[in-house]
Amino acid sequence: MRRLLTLFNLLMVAYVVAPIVLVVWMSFTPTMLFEVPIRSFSLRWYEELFSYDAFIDSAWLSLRLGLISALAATALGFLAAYGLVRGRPPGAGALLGLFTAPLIVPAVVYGIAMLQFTNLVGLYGAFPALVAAHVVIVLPFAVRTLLASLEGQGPELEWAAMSLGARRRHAVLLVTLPLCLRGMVSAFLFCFLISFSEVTVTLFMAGPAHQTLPVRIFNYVSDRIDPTMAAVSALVVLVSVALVLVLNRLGALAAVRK
Amino acid sequence: MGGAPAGLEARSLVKRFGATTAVDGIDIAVRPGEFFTVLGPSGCGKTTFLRLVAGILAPDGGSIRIGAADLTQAPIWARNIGLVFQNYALFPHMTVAQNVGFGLAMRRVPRADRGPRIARALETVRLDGYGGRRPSELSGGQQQRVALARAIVIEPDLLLLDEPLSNLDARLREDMRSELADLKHRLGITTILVTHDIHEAFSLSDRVAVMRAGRVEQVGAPTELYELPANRFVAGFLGPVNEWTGRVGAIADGTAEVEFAGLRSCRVPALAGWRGGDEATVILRPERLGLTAASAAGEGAVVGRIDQVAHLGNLVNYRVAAGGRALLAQAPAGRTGRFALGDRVAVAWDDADLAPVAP
Amino acid sequence: MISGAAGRSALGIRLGGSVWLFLGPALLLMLAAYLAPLFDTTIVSLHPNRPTGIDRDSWTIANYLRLLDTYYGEVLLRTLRVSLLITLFSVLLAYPVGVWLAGLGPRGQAWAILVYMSPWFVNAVVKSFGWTLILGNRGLVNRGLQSLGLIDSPLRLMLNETGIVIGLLPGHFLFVLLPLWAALKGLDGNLRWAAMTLGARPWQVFLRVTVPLTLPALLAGAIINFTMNMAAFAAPALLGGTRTRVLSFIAYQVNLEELNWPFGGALAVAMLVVTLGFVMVAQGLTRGGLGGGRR
Amino acid sequence: MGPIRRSSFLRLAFGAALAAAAAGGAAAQPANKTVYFLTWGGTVQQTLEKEGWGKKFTEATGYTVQLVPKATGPEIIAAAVAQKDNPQVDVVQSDLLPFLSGDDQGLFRPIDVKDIPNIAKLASVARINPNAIMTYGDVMAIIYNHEVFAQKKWAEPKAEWGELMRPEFRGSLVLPPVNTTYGLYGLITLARVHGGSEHEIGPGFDALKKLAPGIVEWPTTFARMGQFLQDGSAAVGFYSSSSAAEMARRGVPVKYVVPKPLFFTGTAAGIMKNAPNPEGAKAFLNWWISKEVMTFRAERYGNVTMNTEVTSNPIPIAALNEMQRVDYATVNARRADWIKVFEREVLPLK
Repeated sequence: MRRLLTLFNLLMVAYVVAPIVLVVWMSFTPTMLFEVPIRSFSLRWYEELFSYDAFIDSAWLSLRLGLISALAATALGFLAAYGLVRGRPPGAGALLGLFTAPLIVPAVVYGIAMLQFTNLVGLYGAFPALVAAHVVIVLPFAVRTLLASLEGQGPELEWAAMSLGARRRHAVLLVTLPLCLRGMVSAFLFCFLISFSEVTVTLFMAGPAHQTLPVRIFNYVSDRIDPTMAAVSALVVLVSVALVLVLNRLGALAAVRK
Repeated sequence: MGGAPAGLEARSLVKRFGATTAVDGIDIAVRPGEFFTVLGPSGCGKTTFLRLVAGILAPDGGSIRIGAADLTQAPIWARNIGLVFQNYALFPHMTVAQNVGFGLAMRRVPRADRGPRIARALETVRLDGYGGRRPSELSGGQQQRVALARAIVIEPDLLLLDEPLSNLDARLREDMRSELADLKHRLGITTILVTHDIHEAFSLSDRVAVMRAGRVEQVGAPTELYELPANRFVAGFLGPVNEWTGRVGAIADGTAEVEFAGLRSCRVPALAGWRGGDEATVILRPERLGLTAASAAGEGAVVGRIDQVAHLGNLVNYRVAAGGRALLAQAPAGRTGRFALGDRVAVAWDDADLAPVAP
Repeated sequence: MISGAAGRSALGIRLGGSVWLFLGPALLLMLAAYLAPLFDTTIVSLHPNRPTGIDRDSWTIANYLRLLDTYYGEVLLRTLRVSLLITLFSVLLAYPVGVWLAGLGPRGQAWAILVYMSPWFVNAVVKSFGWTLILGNRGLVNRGLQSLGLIDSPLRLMLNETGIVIGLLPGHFLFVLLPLWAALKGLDGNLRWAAMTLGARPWQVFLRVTVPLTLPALLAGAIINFTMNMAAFAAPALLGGTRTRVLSFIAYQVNLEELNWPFGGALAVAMLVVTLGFVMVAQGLTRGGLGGGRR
Repeated sequence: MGPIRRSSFLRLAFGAALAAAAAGGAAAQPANKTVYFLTWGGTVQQTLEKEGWGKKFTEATGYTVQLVPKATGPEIIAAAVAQKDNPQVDVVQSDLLPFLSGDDQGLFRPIDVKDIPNIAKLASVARINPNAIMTYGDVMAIIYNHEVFAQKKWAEPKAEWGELMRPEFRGSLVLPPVNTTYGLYGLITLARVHGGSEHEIGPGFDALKKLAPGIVEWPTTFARMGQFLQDGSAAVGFYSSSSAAEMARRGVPVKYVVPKPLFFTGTAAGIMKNAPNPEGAKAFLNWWISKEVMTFRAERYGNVTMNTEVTSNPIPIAALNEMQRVDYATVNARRADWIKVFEREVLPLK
């Protein structure tokens, strides 16, 4: 029985990783065509990629966008999670629902809404609008991760600090925040990862000056297909895997499953 | 700070959570320097009371005074209270010394003065030299003592202990209890202990308040409570008890003759309001019941058969079926005078040990 | 009671009114950059589209009536069909994977879950491209089967709904697997033994104990899975082809190629309503019927 | 609340929230040194970014060009319309047809020889209207995978549009869908081949319906079509001759024929009204239609360029006089209806 399960899972794993492995493999082809299996090994498309400014620019943009939105989302997420856990305001359930709504509401819907709305308020293609959208998209992950870490902490430590004479801000800064550090780092990396690979909303609303890496890849692929995109994808996979490994060490992946 | 110890006066305290009233009009006055325990089963409102005093919760009614100051609306950080939590609530990211020094830092005690005070506090709880450790490197008992040091280093007006020993295993609890008893004498801080453990309460306290369902049932010194419980709840809560209900006969000079079906009649101090013919309840602690072999039954003894024996190490509990009742008796475990299940025994008692209780 | 409420903030231990200082920033962001755009789109969808742009002075429900047209109805049905199929397969596959995972050691679990998570961290465009290398007429599968002599002409594995299902399943499967895995891990092991001492066979234990206890988690995952399927955009575009368009791609076309924002808005609203409607029904089922009494 | 009041309220609320950040973002961008060029990726991207012409532009004028690539003509114009009130691109280039519909919406500003001297060198057909010029164009071609043809022993296609209807091509065809420019031209062409025209489109649809079941896929872009032709999933399609040449250059085993009558697909360019960098835009457009750049496009990509000084055009500009003329106004007016018919009656046929 167990053996059967293991066999099944091996097949399943193969199914799950096959396209990714194939793309990475494809990035080493020396020819312009996609032929599986590749006959020899070459770094030609990586060289091509690094001499291609547009991809590099997009990568920087994605990096910047990811860092800013992850930072903002972590900060907002911490404040919100703190308010929800310690304040238990009326309608806390509805508020949590709102903060995590971007998980349920289809990204296309939000993309359309942002496309139309940024035009309405005259911020179409503005970087801050893009940041705002990315913060909205990643906020659910930050709130959830930090909610878990705050709930795990309990209020006693803060009470202890306050009974020793600390004001709330001191208690939060000196006790709660340091103890949430692991959660903060996880939330940050998580948000970065999501923002870094977000394509749908960005495709709809980002102005011409802001083509993130995934959008650049999407545009590139709709226009031409050569192994350059396999190379850039392989690099993105590499970065993602590295981040995921860090996240895994931090035990943060468990927070997604709720 | 650090002057003469202050007392606590809680007057008609009320705290509701939605529809339930957790604290229902409590009046408690703790004398300066006193070690006062609030005792009660879980859910009786004792922790809520403690949190009201600490300032973690705000009362829905009533007032709290510490010393001369009315602190009912004062924020927690302004109350100068030492608080020891059930789970210690040590800051896991700080060393022991940083934990203990936290309150001093918050009080802006100059850095130079903090060191000696931290050292002194750690010395008081016999943890000198542990300042550089992390809480996670300490045993439960040591963590407990750090929590204590952290609470007393700020020289609080009032020390609040929330079931401080309940997370320790039996032996450690015994040690900590005696240590607390020592500390109590050395520090002289007004202390309120909240617990459900009678031994803890009795071995440490000057006075104890027994709580039930948000109200104080009785306040008094431990022996007073044990010997003269105000009612059946207090009597039963403080330990196993024989509770007999009978009928009042003649009352003379404050002493009533009470008739118990199946037992002999007894002379009991009459409660105010008893009349001839009334139902009366008296209690008798098991250790006051004497057991002898049935053959050696004295006058007034009741003969019965042992139907349950429980050995507790230093004590033996017996249940005797006699006169249609189950009588509980406790005797020291000794080589002699042991009885076995089914033995016929005579049960005797002194009427002076009977305490009348209100229903 | 009034003094209690006032006292609460005075004490400062409860957040009281200052809770809004903490919730405020996130709430403002969600209002300004989430609810407002969604609201605006709803409004836009009620205006007519003119060659010169959106006519904000008149109101109409024509954009919604257009949704009833057979072409869009078909697209909607297809989207629902594909989404439900993926959810169904995900649920079916989740138990064998979840049970196997729960039986591994902690390190093994961490690695295995990482592998199952990997598609989630890879751009949908890239994954879809990988799938075309596998599923295409001259892809790995068809060439493999042909060289084995099992088929003469290539199987059509993409540019249809099959392609969308195959391509979306691995990434979205995760959202069913993770909650189920957590629930399986949280299951009290003694329940198994208890059931077995009472005479249940392993498969009976699975059906009568494991499944009922993990069903709420499974359904919660299935809901997320479904919404993800409904929203998927890049993969259906690349794997479904021009004949097999799904709602999200049509929405893209209408908004970005035809530039008909009012109708695009109506498509968005319809998508939102359908998705949330399904979620609510599913949640009602979970709460009322299956998970009744829990929590 | 009326729509105008509401919109100004929202503008205020949202604008205020992000104003500071927006100001920061704007300041961070290099002021007026960059020309944003909204057009396809593909060969234009290759020219500017990989083949070094972007750098040459900078050397020549001091401006830098930033390409804003979109996949199809309608998407290019859609992107332009989306930023109509607050343009972020300067120069727009797309298929003639969507470009003209964009012009109808008032996207573009007048351009003339005073600002852009090279306009004088363009052929007269290139001066479409005061706001638009044709830069270059392509002739439509039937593209086929010659390896598949050899294998199946099919005759090479003749230079006639009717070849598309050959029965053996069933199951091997890839055609662009009608909602793309090339698909639209395909429809018109098929209508003409069968006795109709853009005014009488019925025969075109009849032909498409006949072809539809034998069509592997309706790829929306040249890249997608190339993929199908490359891996042998399909053998015959049609697209522009320059795309076909590029496909062959990339190693895809395809050849192409240009059927008569010639069907010329023009590429139009113009400058956005209120472009953020109007001077740069003029400089770029002038440079883009210059003899050097256009000669390169003609030689490298087989474009039929409109610059009369270019001598290496694959087809002499004079030949364009015999080309099919399309009534753009009619086509633009009917386009939406045709797409509807296509989506409902042709696409579902398998």
